[in-house]
Amino acid sequence: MNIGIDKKADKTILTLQEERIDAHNSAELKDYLLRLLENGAEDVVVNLQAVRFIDSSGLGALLSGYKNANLRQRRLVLAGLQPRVQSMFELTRLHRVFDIYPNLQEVLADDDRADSANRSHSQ
Amino acid sequence: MNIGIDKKADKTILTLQEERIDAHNSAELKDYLLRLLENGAEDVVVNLQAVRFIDSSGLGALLSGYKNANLRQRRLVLAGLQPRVQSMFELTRLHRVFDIYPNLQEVLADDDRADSANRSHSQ
Amino acid sequence: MSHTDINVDVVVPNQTRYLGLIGNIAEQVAKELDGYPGDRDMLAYHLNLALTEAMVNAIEHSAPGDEKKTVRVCIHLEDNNVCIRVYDQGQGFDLNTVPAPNFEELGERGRGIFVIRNVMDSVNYRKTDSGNVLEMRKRLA
Amino acid sequence: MSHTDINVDVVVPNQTRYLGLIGNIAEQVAKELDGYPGDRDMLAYHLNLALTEAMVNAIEHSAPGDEKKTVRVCIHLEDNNVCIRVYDQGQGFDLNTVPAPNFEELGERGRGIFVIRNVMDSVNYRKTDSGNVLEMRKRLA
Ligand SMILES: Nc1ncnc2c1ncn2[C@@H]1O[C@H](COP(=O)(O)OP(=O)(O)O)[C@@H](O)[C@H]1O
Ligand SMILES: Nc1ncnc2c1ncn2[C@@H]1O[C@H](COP(=O)(O)OP(=O)(O)O)[C@@H](O)[C@H]1O
Repeated sequence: MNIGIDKKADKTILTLQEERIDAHNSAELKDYLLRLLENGAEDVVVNLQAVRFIDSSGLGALLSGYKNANLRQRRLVLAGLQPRVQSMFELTRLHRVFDIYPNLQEVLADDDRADSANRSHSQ
Repeated sequence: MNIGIDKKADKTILTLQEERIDAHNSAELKDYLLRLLENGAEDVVVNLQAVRFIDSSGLGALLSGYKNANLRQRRLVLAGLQPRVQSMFELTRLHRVFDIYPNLQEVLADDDRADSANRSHSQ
Repeated sequence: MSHTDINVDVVVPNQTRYLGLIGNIAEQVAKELDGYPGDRDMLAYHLNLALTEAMVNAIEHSAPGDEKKTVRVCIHLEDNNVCIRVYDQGQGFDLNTVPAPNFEELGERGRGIFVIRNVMDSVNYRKTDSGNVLEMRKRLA
Repeated sequence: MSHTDINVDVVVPNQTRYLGLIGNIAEQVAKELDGYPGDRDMLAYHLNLALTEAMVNAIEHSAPGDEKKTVRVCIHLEDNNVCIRVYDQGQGFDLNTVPAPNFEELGERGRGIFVIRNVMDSVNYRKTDSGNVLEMRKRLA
């Protein structure tokens, strides 16, 4: 499985460079996420922009990463879902579970807003 | 069949907006070329840049246009062949028959060269 | 035989690496539906999805690890109907006792049949001479 | 059964509008050849091409205009071999008497069989119980 990894601010950004996330590569994705969190990664953003297709085992792999991040008081959020991929999250109600951002810019912008909210709070 | 038509200098440029030229649309291409030449078109450039696949009936349609242009003392040239399409012309030796340009720019540049050659000749 | 009548029958080794091939073939078939009134891209996704989910189950429940085993998939498209069949050589199961997923519990599995039921109009599972078959139908008009 | 062993069997109405579907399916199958040492993109094109040329002939010589007629195409891929079969319900012909094209004459037709012979390793045509079949093979290693 082809995964690009990048650090921005206090986040690890994973870009899945696969057209399909299905039972052929979802176990690998799940393991990758768990190892990343084990090795003390910060908050994780999974960029799904290149993904045209996801099946229920792909959702399961992301859910596994999400639960593991929560256990460690970290966040795992999603960005860049194509409409067909988004529809899978809605069908399985998982869009209520994950924080889903339209794209990476929005994740980072949201962060800035949260930061400045924190700052004005601490004043 | 989706064909873009454009005039540049003294040429009619046809851009075939189809991934495949095969027996399903080659008769239409052939008719289109014949009608164009009948209606007094100038030299014709067929831009094949979007074409990923051509079969022997597609070659036949282009050849029909080529022969008809010759009868009328006009030129029909090809531009922008993808490698797989180019290989079909080589296999059937038709690369020796057609004038084939890498892209539209080259067709028009060639024209300029011919023009300036003509000018220096007439001086 | 009606105007559109396409039959595709594919046999591959029972390995997940062929999921993409089967899914892509389904999407190619969906592209032929010139007259389809709905969102053709979404239809293509749904056929791809139903096939993928069913094929994963067939691989898991057939004979794990046995490289000699195969999975057979059929796609039959008519003007107003598509029927997809996925065969398995396993013990079989009772489709009607598969529970809907519990949306409050974040389990990692158990959404396959639910997804299939949602994107197709009817689903049934039965024994045949050539193994068990999950048969999924969708009306197109 | 070897590691890669894929069988695809497709039946479509005998209309040229399905050439693209059949060709695309062949290209999808070619993509599965992970271990192919040559240019995989060119191999995909060659299978697409051989199938297209053969299917056009099958459509032309079967029963022109009869919408009820179908064309059947099989693609069988093994580790080191691909075999493509295209069936027709026509009168048949003698493959060995088809002349090579005359490269000096700019005829618009008569290049189909030549193209097939060039991109595949062996070609034969014979009668079977299910009609005539043009069988084309290519070694992959
Ligand atoms: N082809 C099959 N053969 C045997 N059992 C099956 C088959 N397909 C599905 N099942 C059963 O149905 C259950 C639900 O399947 P599914 O909704 O796809 O979720 P999952 O496979 O993730 O558990 C499976 O756990 C299995 O017990
Ligand atoms: N399936 C077929 N049934 C009958 N005749 C065929 C078939 N395929 C090819 N032929 C014969 O072989 C000839 C050469 O075919 P081909 O090289 O494809 O060129 P074209 O079809 O352009 O004439 C055809 O003209 C036809 O007579």
